[in-house]
Amino acid sequence: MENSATYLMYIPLFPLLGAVIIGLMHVFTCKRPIFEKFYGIIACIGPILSFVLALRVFFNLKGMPEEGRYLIQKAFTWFQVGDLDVAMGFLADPLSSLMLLFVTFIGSLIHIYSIGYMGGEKNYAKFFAYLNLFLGSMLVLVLGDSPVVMFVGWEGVGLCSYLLISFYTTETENVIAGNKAFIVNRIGDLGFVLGMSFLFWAIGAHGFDYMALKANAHHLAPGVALTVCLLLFVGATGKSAQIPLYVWLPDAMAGPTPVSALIHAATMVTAGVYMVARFSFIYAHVPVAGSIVAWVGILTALLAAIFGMFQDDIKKVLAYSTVSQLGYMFAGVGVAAYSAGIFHVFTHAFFKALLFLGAGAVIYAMHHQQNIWKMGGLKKKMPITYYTMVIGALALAGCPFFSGFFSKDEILFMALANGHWGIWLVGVAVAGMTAYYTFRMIFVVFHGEPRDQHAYDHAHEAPLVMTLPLIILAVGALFAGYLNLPAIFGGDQEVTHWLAPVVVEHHPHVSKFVELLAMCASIVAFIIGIRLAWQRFGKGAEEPTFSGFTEFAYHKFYVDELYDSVFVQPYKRIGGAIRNAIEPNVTDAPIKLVSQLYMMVGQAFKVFQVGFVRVYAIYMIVGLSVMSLILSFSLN
Amino acid sequence: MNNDFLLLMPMLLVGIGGIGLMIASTYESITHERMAISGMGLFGVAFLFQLGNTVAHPTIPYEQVFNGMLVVSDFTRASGMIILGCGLATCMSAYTYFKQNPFCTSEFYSLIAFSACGMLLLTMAQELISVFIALEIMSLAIYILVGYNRQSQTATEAVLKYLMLGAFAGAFFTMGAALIYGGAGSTKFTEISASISANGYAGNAALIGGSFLVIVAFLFKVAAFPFHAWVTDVYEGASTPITGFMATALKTAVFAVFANFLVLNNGLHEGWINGLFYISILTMFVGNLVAIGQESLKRMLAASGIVHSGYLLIALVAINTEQFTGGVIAYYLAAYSVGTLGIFAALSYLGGEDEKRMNFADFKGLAKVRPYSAAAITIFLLSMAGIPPTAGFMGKFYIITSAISAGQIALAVFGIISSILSMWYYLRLIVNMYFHDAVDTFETDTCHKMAPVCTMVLALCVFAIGLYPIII
Amino acid sequence: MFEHTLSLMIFLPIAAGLILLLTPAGKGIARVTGIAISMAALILGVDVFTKFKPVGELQFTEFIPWFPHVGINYSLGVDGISLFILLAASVLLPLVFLLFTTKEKGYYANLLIVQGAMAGAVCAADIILFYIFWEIMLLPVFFMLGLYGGEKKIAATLKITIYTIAGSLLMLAAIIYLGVAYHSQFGEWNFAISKLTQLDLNGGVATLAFIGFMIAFAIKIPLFPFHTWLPDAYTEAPTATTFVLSAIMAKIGVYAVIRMVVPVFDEDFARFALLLSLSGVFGMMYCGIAAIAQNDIKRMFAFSSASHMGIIALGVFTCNVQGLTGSVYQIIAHATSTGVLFLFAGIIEDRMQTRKIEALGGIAYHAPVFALYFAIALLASVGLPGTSGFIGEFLIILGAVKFSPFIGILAGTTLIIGVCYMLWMFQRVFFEKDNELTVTFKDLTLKEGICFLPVVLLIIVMGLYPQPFIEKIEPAAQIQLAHLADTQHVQVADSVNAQDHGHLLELNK
Amino acid sequence: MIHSYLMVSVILFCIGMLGVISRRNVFTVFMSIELMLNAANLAFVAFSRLHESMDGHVLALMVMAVAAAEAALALAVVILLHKHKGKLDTNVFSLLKG
Repeated sequence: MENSATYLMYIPLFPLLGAVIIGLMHVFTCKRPIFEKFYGIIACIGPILSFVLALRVFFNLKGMPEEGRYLIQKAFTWFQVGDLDVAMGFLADPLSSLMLLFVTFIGSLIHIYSIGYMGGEKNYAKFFAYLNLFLGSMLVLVLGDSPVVMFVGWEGVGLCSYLLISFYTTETENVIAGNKAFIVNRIGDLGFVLGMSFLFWAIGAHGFDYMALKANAHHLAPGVALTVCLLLFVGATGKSAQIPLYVWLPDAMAGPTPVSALIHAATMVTAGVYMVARFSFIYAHVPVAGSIVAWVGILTALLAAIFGMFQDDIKKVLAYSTVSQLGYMFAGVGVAAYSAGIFHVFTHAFFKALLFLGAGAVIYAMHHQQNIWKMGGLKKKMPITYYTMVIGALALAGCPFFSGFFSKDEILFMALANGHWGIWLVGVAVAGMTAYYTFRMIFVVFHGEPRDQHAYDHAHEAPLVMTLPLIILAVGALFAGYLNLPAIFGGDQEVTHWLAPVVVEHHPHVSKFVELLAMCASIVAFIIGIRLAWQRFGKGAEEPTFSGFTEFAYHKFYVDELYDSVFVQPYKRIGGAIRNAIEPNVTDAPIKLVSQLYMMVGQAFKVFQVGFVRVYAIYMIVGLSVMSLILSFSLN
Repeated sequence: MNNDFLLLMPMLLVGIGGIGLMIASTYESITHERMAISGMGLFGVAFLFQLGNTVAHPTIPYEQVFNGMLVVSDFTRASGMIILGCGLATCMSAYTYFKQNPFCTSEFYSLIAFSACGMLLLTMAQELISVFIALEIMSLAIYILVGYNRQSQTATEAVLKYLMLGAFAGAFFTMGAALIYGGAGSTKFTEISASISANGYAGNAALIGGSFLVIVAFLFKVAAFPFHAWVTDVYEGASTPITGFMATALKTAVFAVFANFLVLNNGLHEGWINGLFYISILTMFVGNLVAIGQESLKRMLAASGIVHSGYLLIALVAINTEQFTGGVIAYYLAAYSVGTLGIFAALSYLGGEDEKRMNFADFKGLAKVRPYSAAAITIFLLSMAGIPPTAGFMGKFYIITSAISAGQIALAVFGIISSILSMWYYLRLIVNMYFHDAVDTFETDTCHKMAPVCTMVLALCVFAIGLYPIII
Repeated sequence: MFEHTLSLMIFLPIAAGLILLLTPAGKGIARVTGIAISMAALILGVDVFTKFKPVGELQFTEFIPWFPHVGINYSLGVDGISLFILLAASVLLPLVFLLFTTKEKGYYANLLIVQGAMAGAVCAADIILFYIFWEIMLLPVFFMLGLYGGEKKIAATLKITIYTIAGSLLMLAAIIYLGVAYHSQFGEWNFAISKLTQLDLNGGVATLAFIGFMIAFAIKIPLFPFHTWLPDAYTEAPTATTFVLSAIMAKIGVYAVIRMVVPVFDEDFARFALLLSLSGVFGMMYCGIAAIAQNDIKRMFAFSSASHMGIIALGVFTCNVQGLTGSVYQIIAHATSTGVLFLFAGIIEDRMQTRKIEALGGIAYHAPVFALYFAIALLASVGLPGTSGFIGEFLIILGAVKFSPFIGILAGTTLIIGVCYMLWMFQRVFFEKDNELTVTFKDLTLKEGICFLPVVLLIIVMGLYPQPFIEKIEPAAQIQLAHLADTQHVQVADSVNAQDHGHLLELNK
Repeated sequence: MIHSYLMVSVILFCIGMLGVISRRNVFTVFMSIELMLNAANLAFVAFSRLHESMDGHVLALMVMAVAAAEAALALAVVILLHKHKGKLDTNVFSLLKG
């Protein structure tokens, strides 16, 4: 059939092979590194090849008729038990092809960037092996044609994120951050697995890949559908750092900056959104689930924005802004504006990666100083970084005609259009906050006077291999938005149309006036936010001291401490109790008791063996008479 | 008539041989080593004869000899073989034993022969007075053997206890016999059975009382609760080979006659099922309790002997009087005898001069010094504990099977529980032998391999009986 | 190869072991013999595996009348379930002989005996034969534990031995009850498992027998309240014994449940399934939580192993083909992951002379290969997709959800619990700062690396391409569940009728 | 008629039993056992009279013979005991116990 494509499997395969090769080379040469230089180059080959293939996929699909627009490859039967029949299959449809494109594209860029950033690190090779492994898993996640295959990638990226967060393993807190990420993700994965299980027992009997599921989706009983949606969403919250499982993402900044850019901004964390869009055919059936998703998303956006306004670690600021943007995306997919959500994923990938890489360049220049209150006035020292980051910041803040503007606006507008006033209002407010904390960061870092003269003097612009990706991404951040230009600007939303056959959504008709109104609202919010930021930090400012609510917010509402004291410590304490108290005293006690009793009785019984023959005779007589008594009673 | 003699030949052989040995022992020139060899020869020949009898002779289930005084059946043949085998093994271990404990005189072996003769008679006896006589022939010889070491106080005390209580029980037996004779008008089992079938059992007080006293006497001989107290002391006092002989051959003979007596009529058996049920349970548990606390191996083995009597009583409860083959009992007796004899054979050469090694503690680290002996003892212990693939396992299997098929689920469960209880004191010796370091050199008179050979042969028998399908 | 392959696999090692014990052979000879015999067993095992046809029935059957008058026969055969335990045994045992070079003669001899006994236990098609091998299995463990164990060895030895024997004696009573029941129902003595499945058991005594079986197997597996022998035994035992115990012997307990209990006691099993699965799940959580507090690496693995056994057992109790197949698959996965982890723990102990987690750290910097292998095994044991651990765990959770959503959700927590203690341990042993002790850690030698390579590859292959294994397991699983399906069907039918009845009543109103 | 004989024999038997358990002197104990045996003999004879068969008498003779043998052995043991301890109190002989 013309929908089968035998080359799909190579897309994830190339990076995975790269990972294996580099990994082996590392294992055998880590004692005396020899290929040091080449690792980076080898590592870049895989992603680039995948990118080329992704392009091929894209154009193949473009060449196809609207309805039959998908490519499938069933590599082999993975496992088949009873009704459960899972193939190691890959599916490329408009949705996944879009993800493919930017994942491979940004992935390649960040590989290139890392060559520079990681230069001179020991475990250089290990880093690239992990990075390749990550990209491979991510591509499996994107291409998987059934929830189970998707889950393979899903957990694979989780593993890589663990490995890369705790990359500098000598520092305990890094490892702990990695563990935190993995465990929290696992909590989400539990939701995913259970969701899959329920889904299977509901409608999985006739094939468990997306095609079949989509075909049978209408058989789902509403209750089951709701359960499945919510469980899957739990998975999404784990992976995409939503309330209540967002806590791992800020700590994840312990990893090298390119990792933060690739995994914890551009690709992995958006997997949740992608997954919800994938299952749009179920979510479409249960609006309740949709609105729950939307509200969780928007509240996360709000919370993260509040936290972001008070951070003083440059990467933490970006991390919370990521969480916040992810919140937007979920709001989007929640209100059944899947294309909008995915589009925001797309644009966000560009500008957030850009910002992170920029931050990376700054950190690189400041010798791994991450506190913004130790920086300042870097504008002159590193112009390219500055301008590219400003572009990124504008895009993130939703400045009109930057990519972020269109995508975020689309989401808010759809929320409004589908009648979620509350979500729209919060969204607008968050837009303002976003503008505020973004430019707070920009101003503090690049404007004003240097706060740490020594570091300032040594600061210098990053090498080309790092700045080039910045520039490319900046271009993306500028123009990516125009791919989905709304009608009001005379565009016809290509992305929306492109995704139309995959995602189930309807576009309500709302008057241009409302649309304009909504747009103006968000523009106003943007202006207010940036204005406030300029007032406070434009001319350079001192590190503020917090009190009252601000302090509360500065400590992130003590959520981490709360979780620690509610979940982690009790868990460890129970374990300790079992080891020290329950095992020896409760479960083992009966055994001990029985054995002691056994011995005691044995010793006690020796008393009867007195050794006097007369006593033995008496035993005999007594026994005899008792027996004869019983006998005589039994007789009559 | 020839046929009868043929059937009785093993017994006659042993008896006459015993007399011959006794006469021979009067000659100074004949050392007790020679006597031992000839004793072995005697038992060997008799054993082979019995074997030949069993294999070659057309198996007639219930054959009367001497118009009903004696009876030969597969069961009696099997028990006879066990007894003769025990005699053989005892002679072998005694041979080595007396190298280290020099109180032997040449009569020893003739006494063993006499007691064996009594035992054989006992297995076949089908008439109360011949039972009594056989019992006494056996017992008198055993009394002497128990007290054989005249110098030792313990041996003397043991013989006192055994003789006094044994005679006591013998008195019960005679009284019982008298009452049964009064009740049934005869002492032949067949006629007793006939009279029971005719007049019924339950109503006949004399019969009930008589059988009660007789059974009490048997219970005493097999050391069942509450007549078990003597057994530990007597076993400890007696010299090791004799203890082994008592523990196995004597028990075999008594259980044989016990079974024969019980199955003489269904009514009788019915009447005693309940009583034996409780006695067997109590016996098993009391035996375990006695065994747990023991420090001396002999006492422990004596107590475990009580427990095994309990298992055999289960079998007695479960026997089916209509088609009684005694297979289960014979098999279990064989398995038990092999195991116990094996340990006693090993003890009789490991014990050293005047039995200085007799406690659990004395055998620490035996495996390091004498691995083969330790392995053999381990095998015997496992067999007694009923771990497959040993004979003890199959024996237990048959007993429990018979119990369950007889509907005695409770008995089966109690049997299982008691064998769980008994695990510890068997394992204890193994642990001592293997998992501790050697404190003793276990030097023994190594130039006399008789007992070691006997031990190894028995160790092989454990597996042979366990794995080779003997049709029972 | 020829018609007595199974007997050869059973008695070749046993005979070799006994001969080694009886002859004054040196430890060198013993080890060489061990390698040779286990390799031979491996070849035979692979031969069986390749010749095995993916159908449910017993294959490679052998039959010799043994005690015909009581229906005990020497009959062997493998089906999809026993095949894999057999395979695991024959694949993993050579490792031990290759890795541990300096042990005493008895060590290798006992290992050989236990290998043969385990093969016998899984191949036995006659329940008495199974029981015999089941008991023989214990003896070498008893001796190895007592002879070569740690400082508290004797207590641990007595504990495990008496515990296990008590269980198996109860099982013996139950087995005999089955035989007698068969005799009374069909008028002949027979102890063949396939025959016993035809029994129609009901009533209190049958339930008692069922409980007898379950206690025996629950002790071996071990299920939750009966696990207390495990930590001591696993910790005190020499590495090879722990490895054998955890990797294969515990699995034979599960196998026995699948093979004897599920088809024979279908009604009682269906009745008690919920209780049993609860104990499995609870045991999983309990031991998992206990594991995080352990500071002895071997003891931690012991608890983790118990935790995994809980989930494996749960798969059986879910009474559906996904769960059952999952647990059979997980049996091998667990054998290759946790079993190998125990070997690694042994290697750490050998090189560092300590098992305390606090004393270790930063091993990864000095032993990358070791760290890599360890990590792969570890990831398999936490069930990461792409490793063998995932397939089984996923299927079990799937089955559990079908069985009861509540149990399913509880079972799912294994994903979290497992990863907690494993990462926590991995961090403290392999990451963080190295200390003067661990800087001396030597990486795996080439030989060791090559020894472990097949197992590590097996972990990954079984994760990526499980179908060849599963297609062999599934038909057997279907057959085992057939009886159960009937009973459940009946029950369901009854309930359905009841519902219809209810509807009718409503209609009448 | 027969009953009175039986009464006597049972009474003798019980006296013997009591003697065995109440007396500590070895001699007395063995004598009590003899008493019990004789009680049995009496019962035998009485019963053979009842059944009008001579078996009972024969049996009684047999029992006497055996009893004699036993008595002989007992005397030997008594001498042995006296050699060891110099007195015949059964309670003296309690090395073996526990």
